[in-house]
Amino acid sequence: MVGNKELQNEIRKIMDHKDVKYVLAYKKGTYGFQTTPFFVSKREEVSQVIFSPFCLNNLTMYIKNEYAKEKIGIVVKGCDSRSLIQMINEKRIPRDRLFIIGVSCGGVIDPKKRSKRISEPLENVDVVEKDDKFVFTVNGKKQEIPKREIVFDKCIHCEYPTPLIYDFLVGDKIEPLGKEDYCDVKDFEKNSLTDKWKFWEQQFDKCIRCYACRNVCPVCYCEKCMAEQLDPQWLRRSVNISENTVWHIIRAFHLAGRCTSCGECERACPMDIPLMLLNKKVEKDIKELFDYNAGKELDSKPLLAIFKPDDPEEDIK
Amino acid sequence: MIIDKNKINAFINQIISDHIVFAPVKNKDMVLFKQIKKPDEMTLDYNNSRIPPKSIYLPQTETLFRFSKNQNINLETPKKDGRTLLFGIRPCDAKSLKILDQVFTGEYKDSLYLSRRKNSILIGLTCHNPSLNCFCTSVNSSPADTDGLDVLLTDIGDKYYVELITSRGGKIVKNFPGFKPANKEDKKKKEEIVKKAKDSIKRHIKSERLASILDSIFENKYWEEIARKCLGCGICTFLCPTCHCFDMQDETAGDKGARIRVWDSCMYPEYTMQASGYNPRPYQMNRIRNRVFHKFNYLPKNNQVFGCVGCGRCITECPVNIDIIEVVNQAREVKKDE
Amino acid sequence: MNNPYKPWLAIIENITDEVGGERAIKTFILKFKDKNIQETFSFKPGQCIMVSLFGVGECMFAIASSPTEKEYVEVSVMRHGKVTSALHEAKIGDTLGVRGPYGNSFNVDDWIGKNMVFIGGGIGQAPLRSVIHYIMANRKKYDRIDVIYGARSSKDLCFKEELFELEKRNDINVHLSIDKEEHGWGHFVGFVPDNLLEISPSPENTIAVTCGPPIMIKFVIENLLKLGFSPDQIFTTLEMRMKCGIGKCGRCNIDNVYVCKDGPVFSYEQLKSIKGER
Amino acid sequence: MSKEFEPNIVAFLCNWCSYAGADLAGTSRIQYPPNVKIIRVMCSGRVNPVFVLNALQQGVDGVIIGGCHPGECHYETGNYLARRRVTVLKKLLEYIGIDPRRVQMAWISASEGAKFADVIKTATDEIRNLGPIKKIKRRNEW
Repeated sequence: MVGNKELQNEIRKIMDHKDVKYVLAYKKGTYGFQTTPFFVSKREEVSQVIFSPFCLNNLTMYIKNEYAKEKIGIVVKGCDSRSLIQMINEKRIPRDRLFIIGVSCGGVIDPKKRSKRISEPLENVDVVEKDDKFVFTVNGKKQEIPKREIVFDKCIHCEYPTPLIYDFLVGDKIEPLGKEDYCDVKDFEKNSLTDKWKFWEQQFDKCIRCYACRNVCPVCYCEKCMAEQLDPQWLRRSVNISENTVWHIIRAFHLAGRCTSCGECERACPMDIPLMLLNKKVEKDIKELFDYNAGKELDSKPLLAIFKPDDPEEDIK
Repeated sequence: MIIDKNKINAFINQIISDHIVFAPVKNKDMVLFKQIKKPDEMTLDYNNSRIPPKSIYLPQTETLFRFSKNQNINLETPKKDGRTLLFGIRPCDAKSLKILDQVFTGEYKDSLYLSRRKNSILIGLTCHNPSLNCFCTSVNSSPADTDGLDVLLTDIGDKYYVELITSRGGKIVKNFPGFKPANKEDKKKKEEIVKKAKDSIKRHIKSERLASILDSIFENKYWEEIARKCLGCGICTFLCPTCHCFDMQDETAGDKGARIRVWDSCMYPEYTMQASGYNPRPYQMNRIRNRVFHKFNYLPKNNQVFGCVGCGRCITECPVNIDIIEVVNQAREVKKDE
Repeated sequence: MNNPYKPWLAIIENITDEVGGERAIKTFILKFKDKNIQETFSFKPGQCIMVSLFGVGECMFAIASSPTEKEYVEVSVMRHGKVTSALHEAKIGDTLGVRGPYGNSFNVDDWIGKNMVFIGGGIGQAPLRSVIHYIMANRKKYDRIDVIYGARSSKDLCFKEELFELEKRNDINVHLSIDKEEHGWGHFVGFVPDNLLEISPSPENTIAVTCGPPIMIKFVIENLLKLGFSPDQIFTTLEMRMKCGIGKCGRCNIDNVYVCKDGPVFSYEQLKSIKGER
Repeated sequence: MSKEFEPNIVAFLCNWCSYAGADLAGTSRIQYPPNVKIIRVMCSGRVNPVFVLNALQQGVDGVIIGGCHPGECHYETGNYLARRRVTVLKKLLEYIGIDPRRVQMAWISASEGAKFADVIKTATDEIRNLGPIKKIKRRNEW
């Protein structure tokens, strides 16, 4: 478990550098179990910084819109560090403009799963990690819940609990929590075309096209998104199954070889659309077809801008 | 009046026969207002719907008129819906519809919205178990507010306490034999439940003199601070029961087409972007400030109501914990403009 | 209740090329298909109409013709975005949609007996033209009239012929300008606000109406104040992106006013108290 | 149905090989089904997946993308890049429940008029069997 004091100390060290604009971290949210992104720009604010299993935001999302010349400090979990690698590879931000504080993360708590177990109080809450359990203290009452039952799905299969890139690491290196076996994707693939469509039709029918999935995504940063393009207008603004489906196909496709499975799109979605089931499918395919992993190592080239002459071509006539 | 819980289904069956009935329907972890054909499709065990019922009167996508582009251009207004009934709406959402009514009437009447509203009966359900982020009591409302409703039901155990608010509501109740007069005991029970609900609301906006306080801090850096972590995703506006902004677009296929409107959000940069490329609200700061001012300054000034009913949806669903209660309460502490 | 979003059909009666090039301006004469509507359609100078091209979209334009002209309405359109580009491709005889009139207007009745100064720049002359035509049709009711108008170059002047015609009359004073020196240009060279200072109209019993690019308006107002005009003697128009035109769709608010229905005309006195981005 | 369903097919053909192949099929008077409408693009690599999806939305029953044989692209790598894209897109379509056979890719050189006709013929038969597109087609009911 990451000590807040240690984390705060690292942030203070970063802030000693002259050309640091701010450090992206977490602080306690406005109520209950909430935490919130925190732009630390003054030394006296550092004491508010925390890290806990409630710190679910992928802070690298804020870097995508950052064009400042100064340096930025950022706190990343294992999964978030992959987004950062991807952004550095895509030349969105140079590595040397970043001070990266890695935090080892034993899994973050999924608010949807949590709300079914513990109702959220206004304040007086605490959580600590104890082996493979979380111990919640709510108004003085303690409750233990096994991690696997309450963390995000992505955490159950997390192969990178320790960040892959960092300047400072807070907390000890952690062994992988699980292995990504794509069991959900594989199960879904077994369905007939009709059943697959039936499922996705129901999901996409809910979509209200707020584009939160896009805005929250660290690697969705086109200056003009095709969804907003008016001339030619590929996507109509009307919300119906045809436009919604195309939006989700395009979104998943544009993230092929770029999505690092941080799960923010699915978390942000106000209509509970299982977007990770889509993202994971693409991730699995490109791993199988092209032996490609997004955001794993620096200096890898973008998936769709490279090729091998012997890439698989089973269906081509 | 009262109605036994086991008679509710019969009542719903009766109203389904001559109304299009919308009611809360469970969809996995959320509840949405959907048209129901049978009473057992609905659920009354819910806090509030994810999407506010404004979507019934101001659908996310709506045809304004159709056109055909042969030699002679023809324009045609879409057909009106029939009589509708909304069952199980929460008092906060009913109040929001009254706020929207003010927007869509006035000098130019929006016939599409208003005809839907006019032909719709609202049967409300007292909010006996408000959520953590509910704050209706801060914005001149309460869990059993009757404003905007035709009938209000309150769950008092094995029956509902029934309040008739309008004559329309009275008529629909009169037509069903299951309603019986309430006794003192029922009334007392109802009052207890409402009081308990009110007391369980823990979060509050300090709304006194809010409009003038906001006027004095328009230029403050505070808004930049708030906007910094905003994604600009627009969830708060789409899920807001009083947000009504829309975009208008033409769609065509061959020589036929339509002008449609779709929900839009002031949180998007495109919203105010002019054809020349100039954008009067270029930063998220401008947009988030506009949203807060619209709710707590512009609408109070123009229509003498808050543009907020305290449903808490924007707080609960915000992916980055931008909390309107805190935004407003902290705004009071901010240093005034010169 | 009528559907407020459904326009009336109108025919393009005539098209005049005002300005060429990238930021081309054309003036369209529109006539309603339905005779009754043409006869009953009334508006005040400064008001706007929504013009639709079916399948493309809608745009709000200030009416450029005078309310005294009952046979048609005119709009001048600068090529900018999707709708205006499509409009520039339209031909005489084409059918389009018109709804309105929307917004407030110049209070021409309140100005009876006063001197009028009109200060326009580029396409901003369109709403001013409506007032000028109206006032010329009711010439006796008003005192001295000055029209100060300028554009980037002589090629960019809108309503050129008309202005040259007006110039010849002695019941109106037209002062034209272009930004940069040109061969054969006999009038003022320089920006419109400078031309205003050059002419220095007296604020005594005078109303100043200005419309044009935001930056021009800013300096015109500054100079008017320098000349001794008080804020309630200065009128201008505001611009925002619009969709519905009737105060429902939300986007055109500045502070608590909707430009589409509460504007576009504001006195400088009013503008001073409106905060918010524009 | 009294008449058999005839599919509407759009073929995006690259300027240098496939389009020339189609041209050759025509000048050689090789018969191929009239269901196909050809859109010439400079390279198969120009085909944005959005083109394909938009065609399907507009009610096209199948899309064919024709490029130069691997190693023969006029721009050297365009067809290789297209190959990756189309492969990923087809997998994704199948996962959503849209028959991947509605999107097909073929390598056709300028000299392969007969192959062009053959590709069109097989694809037309295949797509005819799949029936009209329903799943992501725009309804255009206002």
